[in-house]
Amino acid sequence: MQSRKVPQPGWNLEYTMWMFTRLSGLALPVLGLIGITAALVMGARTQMDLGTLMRWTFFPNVSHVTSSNIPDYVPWGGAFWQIMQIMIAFFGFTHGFNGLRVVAEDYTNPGFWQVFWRGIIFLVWLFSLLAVIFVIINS
Amino acid sequence: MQKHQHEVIVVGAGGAGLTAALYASQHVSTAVISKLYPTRSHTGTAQGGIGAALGNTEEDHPEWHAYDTVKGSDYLGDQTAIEFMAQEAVQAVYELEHMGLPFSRNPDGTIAQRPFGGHTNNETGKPVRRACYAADRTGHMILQTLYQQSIKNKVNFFDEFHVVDLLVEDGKAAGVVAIELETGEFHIFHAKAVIFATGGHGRVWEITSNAYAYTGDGVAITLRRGIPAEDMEFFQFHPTGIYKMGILITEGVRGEGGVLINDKGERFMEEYAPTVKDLASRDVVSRAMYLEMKAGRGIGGKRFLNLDVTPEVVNKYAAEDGRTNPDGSPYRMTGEDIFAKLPDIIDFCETYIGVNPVTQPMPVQPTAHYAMGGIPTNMYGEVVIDKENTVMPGLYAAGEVACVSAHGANRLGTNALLDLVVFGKYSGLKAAEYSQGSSFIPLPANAADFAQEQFAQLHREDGTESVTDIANEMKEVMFDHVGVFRVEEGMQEAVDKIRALKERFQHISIDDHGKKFNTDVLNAWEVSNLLDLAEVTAVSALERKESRGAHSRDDYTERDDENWLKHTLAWLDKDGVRLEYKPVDITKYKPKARSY
Amino acid sequence: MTLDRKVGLLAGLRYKGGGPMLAWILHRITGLGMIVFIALHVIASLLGGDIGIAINTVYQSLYFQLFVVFGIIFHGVNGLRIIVLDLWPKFIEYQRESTWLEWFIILPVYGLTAFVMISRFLAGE
Amino acid sequence: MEVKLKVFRYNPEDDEGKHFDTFTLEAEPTDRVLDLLEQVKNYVDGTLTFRRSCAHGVCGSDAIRINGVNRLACKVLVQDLKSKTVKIEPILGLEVEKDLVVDMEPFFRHYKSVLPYFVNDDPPPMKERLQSPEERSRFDDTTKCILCASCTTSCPSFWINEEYVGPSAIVNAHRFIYDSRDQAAAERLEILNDQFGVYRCHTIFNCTDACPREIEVTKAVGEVKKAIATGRLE
Repeated sequence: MQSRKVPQPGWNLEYTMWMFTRLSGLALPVLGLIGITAALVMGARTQMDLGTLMRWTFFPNVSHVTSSNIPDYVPWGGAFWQIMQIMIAFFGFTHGFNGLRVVAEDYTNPGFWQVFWRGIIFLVWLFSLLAVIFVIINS
Repeated sequence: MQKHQHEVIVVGAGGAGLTAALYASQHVSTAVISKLYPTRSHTGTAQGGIGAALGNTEEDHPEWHAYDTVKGSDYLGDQTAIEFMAQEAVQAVYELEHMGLPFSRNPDGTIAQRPFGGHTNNETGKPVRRACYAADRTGHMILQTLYQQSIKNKVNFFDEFHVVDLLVEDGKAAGVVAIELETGEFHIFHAKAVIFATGGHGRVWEITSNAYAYTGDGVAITLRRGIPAEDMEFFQFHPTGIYKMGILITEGVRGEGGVLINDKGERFMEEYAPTVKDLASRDVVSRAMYLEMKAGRGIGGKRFLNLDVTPEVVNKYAAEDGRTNPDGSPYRMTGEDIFAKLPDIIDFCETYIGVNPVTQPMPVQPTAHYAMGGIPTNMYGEVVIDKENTVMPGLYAAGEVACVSAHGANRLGTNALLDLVVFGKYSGLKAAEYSQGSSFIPLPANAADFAQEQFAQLHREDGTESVTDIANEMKEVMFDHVGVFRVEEGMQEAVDKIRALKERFQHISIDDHGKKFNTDVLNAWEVSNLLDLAEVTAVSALERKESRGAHSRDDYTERDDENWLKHTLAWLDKDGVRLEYKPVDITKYKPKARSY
Repeated sequence: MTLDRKVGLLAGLRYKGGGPMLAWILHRITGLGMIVFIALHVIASLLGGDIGIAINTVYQSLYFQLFVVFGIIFHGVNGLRIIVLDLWPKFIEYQRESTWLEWFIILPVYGLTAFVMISRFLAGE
Repeated sequence: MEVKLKVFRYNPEDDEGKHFDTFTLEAEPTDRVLDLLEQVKNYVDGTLTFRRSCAHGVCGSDAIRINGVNRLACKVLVQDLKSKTVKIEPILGLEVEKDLVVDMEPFFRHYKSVLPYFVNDDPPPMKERLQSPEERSRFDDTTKCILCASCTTSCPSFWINEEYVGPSAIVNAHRFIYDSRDQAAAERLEILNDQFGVYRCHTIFNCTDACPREIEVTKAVGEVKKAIATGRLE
């Protein structure tokens, strides 16, 4: 049977975030996999304990290398890793805070409280993201 | 007391009620009052198909359909109405399709059709594919589709309002009285035209395929208002209900090649209907089953037979019959085919009796199924109140509650759904037309008194009799003595018993005296309806001294056209049932002996 | 008077929804858990000093870590299951099997990780 | 065999409030739970109130919670129950009117909100509109819905927010969206592409388990989500 085309409904927050949640959900493990593979290649296999490796995987920040036995931080602190960190932070935080929004909106109807919670969550999301980017750029 | 005013009031939201409402609402303000949510109506349980001579897979003509219906009715059906129904059938099915009804389809995209009992090619006498179906859920699809269209057309619904009385002023229908279940309050619905589409009364019998809600409210209400009931002795027993439970196994099972088998492993229908065998009309099959069981050939000597639709059996007998597909290839079924065509039947059997019809036979027995009789109407749904067919202004009836009579003494399978949409449509149109040319008749202030008195009586606190016991005793005596086979003494016993039960009913005791959702008192009121209908049925049956269609007597085994080719009209007076008779409308199909 | 439609948390949890409903509940709890964990981490590294160290001790404790690891593994695997089912709705027929399958992945992975973590903790690393 | 029936009771007209009554009954293994309720109503306590009509799972009147899950009382047999104590409660998330009877109005309101009817404004042909068996079977599953509310009232998203259209409404939208003869798929997708449309579905699957007609409810919702996302009806 042939598939039929239908005009797609217009943009809205729910649709966008639904798609984003799924795509970021896929992206996060992929990014993590890149992080862990690269770390192992760069010497983590012999120089890092499991906890540090995990920290690097989920957030490849050079500060996470300081507690390991790796002598040369330089390859761990480049622009590539900073972009990786920002991407992970962006996907992760947005995914997470959107999840929080979804939970909140399961319970609320359009009106003051929904706007209130959306506002709070948006502000916290924005603040956290900026804070993390600040940390990344300064480390 | 709340009052509502609509030009047309439809009582009942099954197939007939919704069709009537759809057509009436195109012209005038229409409201549907139903004691159930519309999609709970009993139309939804119809399975096999709706008959219409579309001729999608083989040659067929409305004239053949009309003749089969006349023959099926054992020549008691009114032939002008039958010809009208068969002619209208084709358009009715196309209209349903245009409303979105999801019929099963042939490979070329047309509506699929299957054979059904009593539908034949008039030239060869062989079964013809005339039943348009949607798997084995045709009634469900019709009900859903009509409800959907009612929503689209913004029909007014009063769901869970139980109509308990018809208001008559100056010999004209002027509205109804209903109880709102949620509050227990009486409401008066003032109307120019009232359409009754309340369905049948199978709950009079012990083993029945009918819903709990099928308590004959419509006929009981009109009887109490002095309107007669027609042909009440003709009540169809469907051959194949699940043993002991009565849940319907569609005739479509036999249409797809299933056969009835007795304890000796014989396909006994070969003997009773040599040409169409298992696809004879329902009265013939039920009677044959009764005779088999009476002769001790029920399975294990018990009162049931096997309905076998396993592929081996279907293919064996299809080969014996030389049955072919439309393209001429031999007819063969696989387990998957059966599953695709009868999914709900398989589900019922697995759920309730732990039998998988694809691999095992189903235990079946005849089950009370369909009221051929009811409120007398003409073919436009107008209620006629005497033997001269005088129309009662403003009152209409359609569906199982009505007796047009298109089904005569025995309804053919698939004609019930057809009846709903054809006569539902015309009663809706006629009611709208009538109400456009008339004005509201003023109602007296005490319009609800008659209904309120009945309920005050039920609520009396000094009774001792159990409603359940009375209902059960009625069901038992009716099933035993006014069932598939009937004799003088048994029916007399039933009449006496019902009268005694009605007397006892005057002293019932109910538990619930509250107002909100008082289903206890409403059930009791429904039992009072059933008792009235049981009495009318038993008396009508007792008087008819012949065997015709669903009315088979052991003491008068032959059809007697000389004395009994006539419709019974029964009035329920204070001192019992009064009977009169009116002639059958015969056009071109002269009565002759019936064989299948 | 009708009874309020409100379904309390307990009434909801008493509904016997089976594996997929449990997966949904855990997905929520683990998701919220990770937000808390990361929030603590970020706050700690922003604040630094004594409070930072205090927070660090909490989330670096073995017990907390055991929860976090479970949360990450469960949320990740269950999330992938949801994504697969969303992208290919035809697999939804096998939703029951999919919840079984995910536990077959989660339990060994988590068991192994937890074993490593506990044994290292006991070895005093 | 002996069965203990623990039934939720609430009568707005007495002072007892909500509570449970226990009835000990003699039952056949092949009895339906509905038969047990009828037995109580007919012989023990006529005030027990519940809806029922066809009694074989086609009309959808008697959706209740049996031992903690939504079922039709007429489709569960005594022999299928794991314990001989049966707990009967009204379905969740709708106001209880009396005993097991709930207010169905919000349920039907949501149903009506998704254009649950066939739309095709082209003049119809003289005969039927053609549709191949494959096109017909594409939406067969969702035509089976009997509007019993078992799915919608098993959904935690519906419990916590009455505004969610619920699985049943989406199933009925699906039935028309995937019907090759229908022309209003885009409008329905627009309606469901909403905070209270498909996005309150968190694939919890209670609905699929609860459906007495064995409709793949969550799958239907998933297909609608995908249709919104891709603009394709496959």
